[in-house]
Amino acid sequence: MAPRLHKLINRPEDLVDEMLEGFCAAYADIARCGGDRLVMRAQPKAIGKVGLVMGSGSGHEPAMLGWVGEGLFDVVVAGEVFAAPGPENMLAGIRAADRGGGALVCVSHHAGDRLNAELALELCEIEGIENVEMVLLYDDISSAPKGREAERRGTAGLFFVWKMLGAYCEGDVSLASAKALAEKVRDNTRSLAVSLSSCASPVTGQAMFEMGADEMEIGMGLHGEKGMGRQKALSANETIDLMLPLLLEDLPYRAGDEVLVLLNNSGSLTLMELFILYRHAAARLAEAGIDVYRCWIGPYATTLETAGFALALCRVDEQLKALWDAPANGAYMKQL
Amino acid sequence: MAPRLHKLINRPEDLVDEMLEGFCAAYADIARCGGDRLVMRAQPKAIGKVGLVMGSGSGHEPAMLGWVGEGLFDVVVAGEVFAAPGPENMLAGIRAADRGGGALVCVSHHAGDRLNAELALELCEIEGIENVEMVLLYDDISSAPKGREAERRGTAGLFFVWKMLGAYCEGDVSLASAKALAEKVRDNTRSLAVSLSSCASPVTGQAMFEMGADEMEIGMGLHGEKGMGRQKALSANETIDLMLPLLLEDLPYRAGDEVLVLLNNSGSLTLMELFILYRHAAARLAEAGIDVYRCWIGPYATTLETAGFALALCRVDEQLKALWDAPANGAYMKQL
Amino acid sequence: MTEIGAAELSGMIAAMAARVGAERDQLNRLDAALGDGDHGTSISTAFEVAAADIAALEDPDMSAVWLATAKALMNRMGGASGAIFGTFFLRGVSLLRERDSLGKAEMSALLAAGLAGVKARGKAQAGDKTMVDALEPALRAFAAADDFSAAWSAAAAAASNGAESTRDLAARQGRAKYLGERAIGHIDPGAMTVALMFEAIDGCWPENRE
Amino acid sequence: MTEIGAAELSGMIAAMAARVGAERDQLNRLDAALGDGDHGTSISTAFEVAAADIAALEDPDMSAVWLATAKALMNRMGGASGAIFGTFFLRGVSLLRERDSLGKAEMSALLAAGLAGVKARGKAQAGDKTMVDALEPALRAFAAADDFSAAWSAAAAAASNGAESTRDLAARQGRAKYLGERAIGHIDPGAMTVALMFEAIDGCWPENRE
Ligand SMILES: Nc1ncnc2c1ncn2[C@@H]1O[C@H](COP(=O)(O)OP(=O)(O)O)[C@@H](O)[C@H]1O
Ligand SMILES: Nc1ncnc2c1ncn2[C@@H]1O[C@H](COP(=O)(O)OP(=O)(O)O)[C@@H](O)[C@H]1O
Ligand SMILES: [Mg+2]
Ligand SMILES: [Mg+2]
Ligand SMILES: [Mg+2]
Ligand SMILES: [Mg+2]
Repeated sequence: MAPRLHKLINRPEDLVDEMLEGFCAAYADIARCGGDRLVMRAQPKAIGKVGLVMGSGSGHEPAMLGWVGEGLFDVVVAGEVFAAPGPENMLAGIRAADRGGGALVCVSHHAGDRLNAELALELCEIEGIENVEMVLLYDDISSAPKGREAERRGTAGLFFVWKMLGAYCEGDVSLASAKALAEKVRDNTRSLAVSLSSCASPVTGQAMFEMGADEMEIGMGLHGEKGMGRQKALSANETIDLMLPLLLEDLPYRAGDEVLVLLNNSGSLTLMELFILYRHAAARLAEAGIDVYRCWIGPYATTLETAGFALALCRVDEQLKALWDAPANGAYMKQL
Repeated sequence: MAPRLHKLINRPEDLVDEMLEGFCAAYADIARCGGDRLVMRAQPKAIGKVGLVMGSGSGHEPAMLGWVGEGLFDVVVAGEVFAAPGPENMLAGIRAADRGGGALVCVSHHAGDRLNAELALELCEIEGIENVEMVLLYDDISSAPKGREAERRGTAGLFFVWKMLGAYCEGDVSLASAKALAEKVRDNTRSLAVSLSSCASPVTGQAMFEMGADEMEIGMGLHGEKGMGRQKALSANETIDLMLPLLLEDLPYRAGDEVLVLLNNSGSLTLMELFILYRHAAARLAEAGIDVYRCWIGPYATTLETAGFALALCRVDEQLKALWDAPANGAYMKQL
Repeated sequence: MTEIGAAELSGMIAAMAARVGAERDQLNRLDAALGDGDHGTSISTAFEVAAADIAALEDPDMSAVWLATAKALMNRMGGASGAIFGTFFLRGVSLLRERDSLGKAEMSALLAAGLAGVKARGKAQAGDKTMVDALEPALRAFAAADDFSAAWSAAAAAASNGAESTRDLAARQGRAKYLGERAIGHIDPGAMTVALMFEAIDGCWPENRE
Repeated sequence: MTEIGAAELSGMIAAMAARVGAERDQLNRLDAALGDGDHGTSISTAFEVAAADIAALEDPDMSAVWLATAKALMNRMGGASGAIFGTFFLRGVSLLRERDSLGKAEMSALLAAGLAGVKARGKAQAGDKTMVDALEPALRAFAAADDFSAAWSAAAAAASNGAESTRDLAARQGRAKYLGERAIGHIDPGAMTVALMFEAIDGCWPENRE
């Protein structure tokens, strides 16, 4: 099954800038373009609070643009399609996020994102910018075995970190405790994705990878990277029965645990399919004695128009539940 | 470009019921399954208010399930994929929606939807249920020429009616004035859709229609029905320059008007493309002296995984702006 | 027989269900040429449900028989065609209220109310290549005949001719209207169903049974 | 020449930019075999920006030259490789602060700081089929030589041999690591770039120019 090659864009070299312009024009009450490919809150946070900044390759929309706003991120720095932004843009993002309480640079673990963030931190040192910390985020159980969690990739499950860390940093907290909170959410989160199709680069107009019509990739990364392997495509219930046990045993999640659930649409899965998948996941979680506190189903971190989804779990305690339920007002993440 | 034939479902004959179960399990605080394929508010509206009910074929998710909730619809009745629910289920929906203030049956104009709603109203008469009205909603300028608006199809632009009518019926209003409000919003709304790909039926596993890799259908209906015609696929700016003038001259929208804008994703367009499309639409509207009051960009009424989008405009006055900004809490439509 | 009661009405529905069920595959084939190939399955399933629902009613009056049929067609066929076939019966329900039997003239009025409902509902006229092309001539023939026996036979023949006449038409309603000239050469499945319905009544009418 | 000043450093960057730019298509071809085919375009564009940015500086000191190069590589190449090449220069910036010139030993230390940064950043070791396979032997050869002139020539030769040696390796870092054994038979483009960088300096060193 070939992905759609024709994209509704103009010149490929303009697409990131035009996308940011369109986004900021649409949601001017929430976010504004800050130059250097920065998207920042329309109303900055109060002086003295910890600022949150994250770089993100493009092609994952609404991530991360949709997460800028009250109760969420302060600044997002956009890169080219599937490529981390460079360190100078990251540095500009750090400056913009720092409201005097320091800045926490959140990194979704991939070589490019990590290296460029590290470089940005070295630039901070060279330029005498203090009170900047970096936190490495990862969740994808298919990218490294249990025991080597720090080698894993960051994927859709970071959703939980973004929301709760955003809520946390609305309070009067220290940079160190913000970093610790991010690590706490990360360490309670696990994700696994499957895909049924490839996607096509809007830059080159070519398919990103090859996939047969009746195949399923288990453990896809957020850019279509390989995971655990290919197999014949399964039914909805079979797919959940393959994925959920792997997630449950990895942390492990146990009877009595309370969890948040995310079913993230990679792009072109239908919501109908996601509801059918959720139905079975909810039933299996109930059988395992695991309580679903809340769930989210939709396109939160996409891989262009890939047909696939990620299932992510986050174990929560009273602190995390309160952070989850705190208000948020991003263009694509609203909590009343 | 062939659509994806493998769907993550179980038995095709179970898919609507499983979808509803999954949806209601996921959003139990907002909606619950009421039997007869009804989805209704978890907390019903106060006694005496006008109830809103709508039937909807499946395959358009999050429409209409995601629009059940406070400030929105009271009851949605689901049909099979792309097929209106039958009159008995509609009758059950009307009964459930009526809280003593009567019920308004909203119909997105298609033969099946209209006929089944009319039949449900006849059943109401036979069964002595009074105070039920029906309103026919349409917006798609490609399906009948100007002057024959009442023959047009209902498509994604009904989004505006759903939201504002929902807000209106939270107040102490009469059934007649609710119907008049729905007509007012409808008569200020115009939509036009384009698509780049077909979609595949999850029931038969076959493509719904054929489409070439470099083609574009102008004026697609919400089930992939034909519109104004096929042509070579255009760039983002060219596409807007083709669509927007047709919309503007149809009402017509004039300099000084204030409008709401919807860019509805038919399924598998990327948000990146939609932001790029919005950028140009916003610029052209500004040139025409038309003021964008608010806009929404995302998948609100899909055609399974079709790659395409609808551009819809709604002219607003002070009353409609206030209704737009009123709070809403559906699973897929939140207004803070 | 000059008067029809609830038992006869029930028998008529059962006969239609059997006849349409026997021709299910043929009706599907006709719909495959002009539409989505499901007409035989949908209409026969719906008639089966109607017959079963009527059989389950305790001592039903005439309007209950007609209402059960209307509901089964409307709710089990789905889409526009379920609404149209269902309307044919639904529009008769109020005429049957409080009655124990019907004479031929009243039967004629009952059928006419159904046809008027169908045309009002679906907006199809004779010549649009729909079930109306069988129904309308059947009712004219029924009304013109002197007694029930002659009327059912004349109606069945007229419906069958009407169905046959759709072969040469392009469609102006239903799914087939998108086919344009390509619809010519195929009988409309809904019209064929109407022919089968009248054939079934005629075939089980006491004086007409061979 | 026994001391290098800011002008010489600037000249070295300009020479690298020219050399890498001349081999852009060859580097793209090498990357097409092992990666995504963009290495020549990315590295040559970034070096061009570096040379232009340096030329635009008013009376730059040595650290400014190195910092401008680091920034151009980091920000214009993008992804992991931009970070790695940029780091090579970035790590030298503080060593160059407050200095007017460098002797050979200090130059050796400057290069060694860069290599250490590259290895710390990218986690690649010799034999992983990356630019490290050219850089590490070049620095060893540079350190072992007696004076600048001999050191640049020895480094250029060692880098070239190092790049050549990657042909027989399977990759353990970068995009090529997903190719497994299929990477064998192709020179690593990043290693080739390092060889071109040293060749460029050697070729413009006063005593070594033919
Ligand atoms: N507007 C209409 N008025 C009268 N009859 C109609 C109309 N639209 C469709 N029909 C009848 O319905 C038949 C098709 O029925 P069926 O296949 O069950 O429905 P669908 O087209 O929804 O699959 C047609 O052959 C035609 O006789
Ligand atoms: N972890 C690493 N350590 C050292 N060098 C690396 C590493 N990863 C990649 N490289 C170098 O980068 C080169 C590829 O550069 P380039 O094509 O510009 O980047 P990309 O792979 O992002 O397209 C490789 O040939 C290799 O020499
Ligand atoms: Mg059919
Ligand atoms: Mg059908
Ligand atoms: Mg490359
Ligand atoms: Mg590259």
